Amino acid sequence: MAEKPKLAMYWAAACGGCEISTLNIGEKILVVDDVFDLAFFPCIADFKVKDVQGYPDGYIDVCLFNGAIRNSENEEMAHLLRQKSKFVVAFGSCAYEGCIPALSNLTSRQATLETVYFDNPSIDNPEMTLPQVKTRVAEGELTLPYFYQTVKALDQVVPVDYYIPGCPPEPEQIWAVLEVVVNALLNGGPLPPGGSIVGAGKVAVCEECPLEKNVKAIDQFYRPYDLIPQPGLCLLEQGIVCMGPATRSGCGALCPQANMGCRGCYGPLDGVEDQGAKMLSAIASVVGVGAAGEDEGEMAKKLDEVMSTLVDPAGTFYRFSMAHSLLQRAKVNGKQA
Amino acid sequence: MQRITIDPITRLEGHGKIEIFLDDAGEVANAYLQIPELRGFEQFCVGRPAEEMPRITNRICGVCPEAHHMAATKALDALYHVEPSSAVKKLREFFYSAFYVTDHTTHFYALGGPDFVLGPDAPAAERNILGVVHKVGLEIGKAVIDTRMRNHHVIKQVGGRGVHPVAGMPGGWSKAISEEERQEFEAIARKNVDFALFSLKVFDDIVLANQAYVDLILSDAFTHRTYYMGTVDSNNKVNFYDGLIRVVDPQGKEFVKYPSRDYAKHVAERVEPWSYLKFPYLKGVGWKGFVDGPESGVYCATPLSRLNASDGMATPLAQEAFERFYQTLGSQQVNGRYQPVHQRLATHWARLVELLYAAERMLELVTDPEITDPNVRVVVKNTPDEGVGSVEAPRGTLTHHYWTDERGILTGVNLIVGTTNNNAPITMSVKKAAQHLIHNGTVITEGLLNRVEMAFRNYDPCMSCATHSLPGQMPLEVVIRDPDGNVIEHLSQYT
Amino acid sequence: MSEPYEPVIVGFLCNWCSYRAADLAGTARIKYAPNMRAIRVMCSGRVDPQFVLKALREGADGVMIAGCHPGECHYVDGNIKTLRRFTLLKQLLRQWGVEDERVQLVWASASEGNLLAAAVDRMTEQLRPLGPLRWKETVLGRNGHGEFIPVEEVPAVEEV
Amino acid sequence: MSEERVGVYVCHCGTNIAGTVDVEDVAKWAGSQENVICSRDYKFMCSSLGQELIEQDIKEQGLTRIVVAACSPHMHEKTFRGATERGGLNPFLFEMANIREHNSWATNDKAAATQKAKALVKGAVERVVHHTPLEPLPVEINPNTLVLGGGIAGISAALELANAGYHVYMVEREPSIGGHMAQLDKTFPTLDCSACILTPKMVEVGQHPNITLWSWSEVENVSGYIGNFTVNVRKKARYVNEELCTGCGICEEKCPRKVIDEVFEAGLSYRKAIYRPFPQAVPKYPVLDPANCTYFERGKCKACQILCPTGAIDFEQQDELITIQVGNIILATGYDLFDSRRIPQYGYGRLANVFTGLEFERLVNAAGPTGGKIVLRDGVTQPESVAIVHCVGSRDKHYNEYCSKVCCMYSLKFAHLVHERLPNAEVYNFYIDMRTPGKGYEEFYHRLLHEGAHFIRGRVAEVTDAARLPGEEGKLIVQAEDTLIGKQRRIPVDMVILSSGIEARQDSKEVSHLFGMGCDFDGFFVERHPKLDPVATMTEGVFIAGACQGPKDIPDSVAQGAAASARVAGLISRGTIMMEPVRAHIEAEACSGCRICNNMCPYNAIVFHEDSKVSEVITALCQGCGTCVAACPSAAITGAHFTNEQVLSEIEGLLWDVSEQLAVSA
Repeated sequence: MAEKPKLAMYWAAACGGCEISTLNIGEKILVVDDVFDLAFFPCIADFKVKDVQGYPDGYIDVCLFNGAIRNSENEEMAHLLRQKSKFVVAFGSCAYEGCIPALSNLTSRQATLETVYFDNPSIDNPEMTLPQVKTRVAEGELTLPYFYQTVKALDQVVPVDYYIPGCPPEPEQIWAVLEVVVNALLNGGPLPPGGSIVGAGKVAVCEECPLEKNVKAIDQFYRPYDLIPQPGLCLLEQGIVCMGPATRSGCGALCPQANMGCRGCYGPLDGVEDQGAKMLSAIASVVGVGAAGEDEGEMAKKLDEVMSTLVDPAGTFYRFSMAHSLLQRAKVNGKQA
Repeated sequence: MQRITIDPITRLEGHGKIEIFLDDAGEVANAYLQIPELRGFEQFCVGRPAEEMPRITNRICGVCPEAHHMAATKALDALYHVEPSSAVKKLREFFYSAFYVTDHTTHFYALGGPDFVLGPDAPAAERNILGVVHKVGLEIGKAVIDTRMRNHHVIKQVGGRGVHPVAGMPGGWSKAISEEERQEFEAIARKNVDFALFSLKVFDDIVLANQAYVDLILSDAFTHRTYYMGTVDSNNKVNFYDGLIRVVDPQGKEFVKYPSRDYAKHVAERVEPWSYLKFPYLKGVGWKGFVDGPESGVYCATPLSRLNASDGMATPLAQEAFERFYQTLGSQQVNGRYQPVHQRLATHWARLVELLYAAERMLELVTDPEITDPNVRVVVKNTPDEGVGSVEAPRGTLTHHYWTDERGILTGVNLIVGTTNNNAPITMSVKKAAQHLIHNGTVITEGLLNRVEMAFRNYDPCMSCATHSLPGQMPLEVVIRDPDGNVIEHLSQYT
Repeated sequence: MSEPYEPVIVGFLCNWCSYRAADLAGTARIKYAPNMRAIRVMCSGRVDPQFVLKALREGADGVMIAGCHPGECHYVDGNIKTLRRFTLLKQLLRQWGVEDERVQLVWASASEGNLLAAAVDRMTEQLRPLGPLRWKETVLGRNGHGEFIPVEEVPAVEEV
Repeated sequence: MSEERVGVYVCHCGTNIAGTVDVEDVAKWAGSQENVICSRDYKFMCSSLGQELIEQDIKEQGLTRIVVAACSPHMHEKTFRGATERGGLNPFLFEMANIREHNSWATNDKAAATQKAKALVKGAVERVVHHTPLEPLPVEINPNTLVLGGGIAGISAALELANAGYHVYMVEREPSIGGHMAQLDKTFPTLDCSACILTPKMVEVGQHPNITLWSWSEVENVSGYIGNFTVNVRKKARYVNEELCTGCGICEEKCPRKVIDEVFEAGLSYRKAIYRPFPQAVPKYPVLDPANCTYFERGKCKACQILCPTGAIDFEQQDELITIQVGNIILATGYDLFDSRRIPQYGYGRLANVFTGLEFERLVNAAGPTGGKIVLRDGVTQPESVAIVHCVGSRDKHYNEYCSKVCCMYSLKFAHLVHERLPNAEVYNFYIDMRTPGKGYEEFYHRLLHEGAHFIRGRVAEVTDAARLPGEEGKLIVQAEDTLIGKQRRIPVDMVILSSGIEARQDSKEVSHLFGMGCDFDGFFVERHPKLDPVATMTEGVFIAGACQGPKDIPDSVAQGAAASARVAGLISRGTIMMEPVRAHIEAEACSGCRICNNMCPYNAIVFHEDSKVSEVITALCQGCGTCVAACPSAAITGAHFTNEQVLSEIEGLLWDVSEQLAVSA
């Protein structure tokens, strides 16, 4: 029979949720196994880096790359797989925009190492030992990858052809994309334009969210445990932060339906440069404080109070998009969060 | 000096690299387990609102996000000084049991199982979940997939999402379940019990019926006499969700039993420059290096450990399986408690005993009238300060420790995750296996290397958890270098 | 960095008040620091926080948003929305490690050319001691994406 | 790299720019920039020759985008858009860099100015390549007009339009039109009788075939936009059938219930429960006030109904809701008088013989409660001395900082009337400054000086009845520092008149929001431009006239009324108008219906469609501020001519040199 297209799936700094979600397409995984020759798919088949290094350039048809670029090994693998693959897909929020690991961009490499290896109640490290990229032990030398200061998204180290957002991408969406790919590779079906985001909607999560939405005027922000939200009503207008309005649909609005605000894992919409800034603008705009003619000082004071009830704007608005945000990382000196 | 590099180890969840050094005589001089990944949650969570931790720390591991979600949620209970209602506790434990069913199923059939079902010497290309399916039959393969799917369905319904749940809140749970859901879940729980019993039978038929395997399990190559840790309920029975942490010594005598908030009094972590993963040990015994025995603070926290640390299982069928487990492996009872089983490969069996317990527990809870109580969410007004929460993750005791300011903004975070507990024992197991199996002139074969890996794999180490790297399996690769580091032989498994 | 350091400020001026104020400052030949480069928007309410972050990323040392005084907005209360966003944006920028002086909100009516000029002078002087921001270079590191240090380049080798 | 071919033109503006900016260098440098096809510097770009340069280059070099670096766009943007259009391009494919007001005039540092000029030019170039052709929006103008308020300003506006042949709906809150002017006795400085000059105008309004007059009515809601407003009017129940009522007044005469008339008679006299505020009221129909009507209270009486010859009394009458379509709106809602009680030391409300200006107007009015006799509260005693206190509630940080403009003149008028009616009475004017600008005003002031009125320059500290000196007993003592002689003075008088100032209507804020326009701190409506466009507002199609825009006397109010109607008439006669296409637009496919934007628009231009669950911008309502564009979290809203792409590119351009340094040092 004709040679099957080659599929690879690799993870960098990730949690494995992408693999689990992929496995959650259920028996369809057998279809994938059927259609593709697995060129590198540590999740369900045994290949090794050496094999990949041996492949001719572009040998792999589709490489699903998940995980952020956290250390030198991640980056080296990204370069290798880019070189060997026709299509590289940033799979999941980490590869797409940094995801949770990129919250690390609010702090520094040094602060992280100090916290993990020096000061916590269970540590026993009198010699103040830190992991080293090279360590000479009695029998020889041991090496480790270099831990970066800044977490990067995949397309910040290599060109990326497609993006599949989500933390993790929902199984239905993964399958939908795989179907398109299969159809393209086997029947010459159409592929989406290069650089586009696949396996997601074109509108914000609110469109998928069944909760009732009204004109908003937020008097203060509430933490999830501050109140029991009124059922069936938009969480945001009840003062519970929800990233839905600034987040791409595709997940089915699962979190709001579990009475928890969206955190934006499907990333920004087309035409948005910075998801966090956009949500910040939207949410601040509908704070019902201040009106023409009010005393300026009073207004500023009240606004400060209300806005400060929204704790941790950076960690909330950029929960998943930090690495891809305009500023990308915080300006930090020494140990500070 | 020769050097064998196993990078990365296959069918382990997360990055890992084994370095084996041979002396000039070709004997194993030393072995190192290296973890190349770090993500630094302890630092970047500082500054976040505490209540977000169940939704942030579950990203430590996509394989067991439920464990981190639950440990974080319990840490919030403590942090905000709020005792969940019994309905909430039951709902959480039900959710958590469903997770155990999927996770143990996945490991036994996809990760650990192949070594036994197909045998350590079977071609590696077959030695995976698909191979298992072919060997034991497609309908069983389907049953495995079904079990994962139906329990993931429960997780999604109760936890809000399929992977990375969102429902955990201080003192509560963000949504209740309806009677319709309960009925559906009850049916699922019943199926789970049948499936667990069936899996134990598979183990009987394929492993215990095969003397070669039994010998392998009992062989000294896979034996370590360490301390064992596990969470137990008020009757010293195994519990995954809540209870006291109990440690027994290599003779099975209770060494200490403490509430998780005291973890730092009993456990300390060492740092080695050649791994990003720390090495915990028992403070009360002290660190004596990578050695076992009562003098060494090295302890182990796995399904086997939990059984060793407990007086039994809290559900009837699981208790039967528990008895049979110890009797079959020749453990004697000393004042009412079975002596610990030290053969690491027995962990796979222990895991099935736990699978049965999880399934039975699920059924108990889903038939409890309280389970559909609509009032699972509470308004919290208390001022937060510090809180510790722990659960038994499938791969060991998982502890989250938070400090906040009075607004509930995190000022400190400490995490000791399941696999980390086993960092030292794994290293020792690998070294010991290597020492038994690799001798001067031994031609390293794939099966042999796989046995080295099995020493590792039985811990079901999840390096996603431990290092916040990624899970999955990658091929075993062996490089033999002369003392100058030149490659004199390059073997690899699946060529 | 080129010495002496001259801060570069990007200004977003509303068409009706502050842009005209800047016009007036010029017409009145009021001399002030040439460090601000103005962008005209119809209303300060058009200033998308993305614009501010973009300016900082592209190398601005500071950003000034200027609009009509509250109550005098030509679009009734567009500037109130600006104030709301600005208030939250400040809290965000602190977390990003951006000093308060670097992003400022100024009210200047069409007749207050002197006030606007003074604000530019003041801000310029406030920025000098902070030194250049020049985000890509000082924060993101070279190639704008944080450092990539190959293992070979890392000197530290611990002897055990 | 974009396809666009950009032409850059750097203006010397004589030496205005070239004196500080090295324009040749800027032009030369600009020529080397991406997309720039031709770059020139020229003495005066705004000259016809300068503009022809642009037109030629467009034709000969096939330019597709134009950048002119010169003065402020507020000066010459229209000019160069014109040139761009004549060259055959859409006028919006042009962008201006302000290197004069914002640069050459603002610094002497040539190097810095030249560097900044380059940055501004680069910003304009980066921006202009993203410009898109825009077409002005044609809007049909409905020829009907709403005039809100039937005071003298509203009356003059309504009559101008009606006489020009256009239909007017006049809505008045009170039972009759006429406003404050109807309450006045004489008008300064000519002293003609207010009623005599006003009444004919009121009657004309009442009878005009082109005017629909609804008094005792209020506007409840306004929607739509210039040319196409929909207005909901509530016609409050009068309990009088206007079809049948002849205005004979028998009902009023026979009504047994007397009520103090707080409104028209300023509390000095009574009215009936069914009443017309004054005999010349227009419309002539009375209004029944149920709160004080015996029938409504106790269910019996009905005197008016029984005795009405035409059976016009209708106790069952309900409010009527009317919806009208108009193309333009003129607001002439007038003013409120400052409440003198707010200044307790002046004693109004506490000391019987302290009067407000309005009370005095009624006192001296022949049609007023005393038939024009000036008497104290006892109704008989004639004062022998009268003090007139100026600037009550005006020019005072504690109340209103502004000058109410009319008080000096009406105080002089009062002084004159006292002299006229009580030749022997002494009149003391306490003033801060005498302000008498206006035709014949200063002369009137001199006339009073000759009449022997006393003028004391100083703000009154207090008015008291506590006698300290002989001759003060039983008098009101007015204490003030005479700043001309620099000493405290205590003047005992019989009567004190407080010349209270003018304030915006209590509800002016609600009204301004109802019509989607601004009002200032003091509550007066904000004009589009204080000098050049005083009767228009930022809301197209909504105009303002009279004291609702700021304190005014009668001639100014009349003039503004006429001016507003002239603006409206101009729009009507054009039939359709073109509007600037700087507008927001919501991409329906991209809108998730989150409704964040729904309350962003001060002009209520954003509507939410419940059925399709998306929001939409009503283009003609949108004023192009872009606040909703910035607020939209999913970039579903774009602001024409100020798109994210355009602004973000401009930012990059502005910072070209900073990035260059980076490139070098990296």
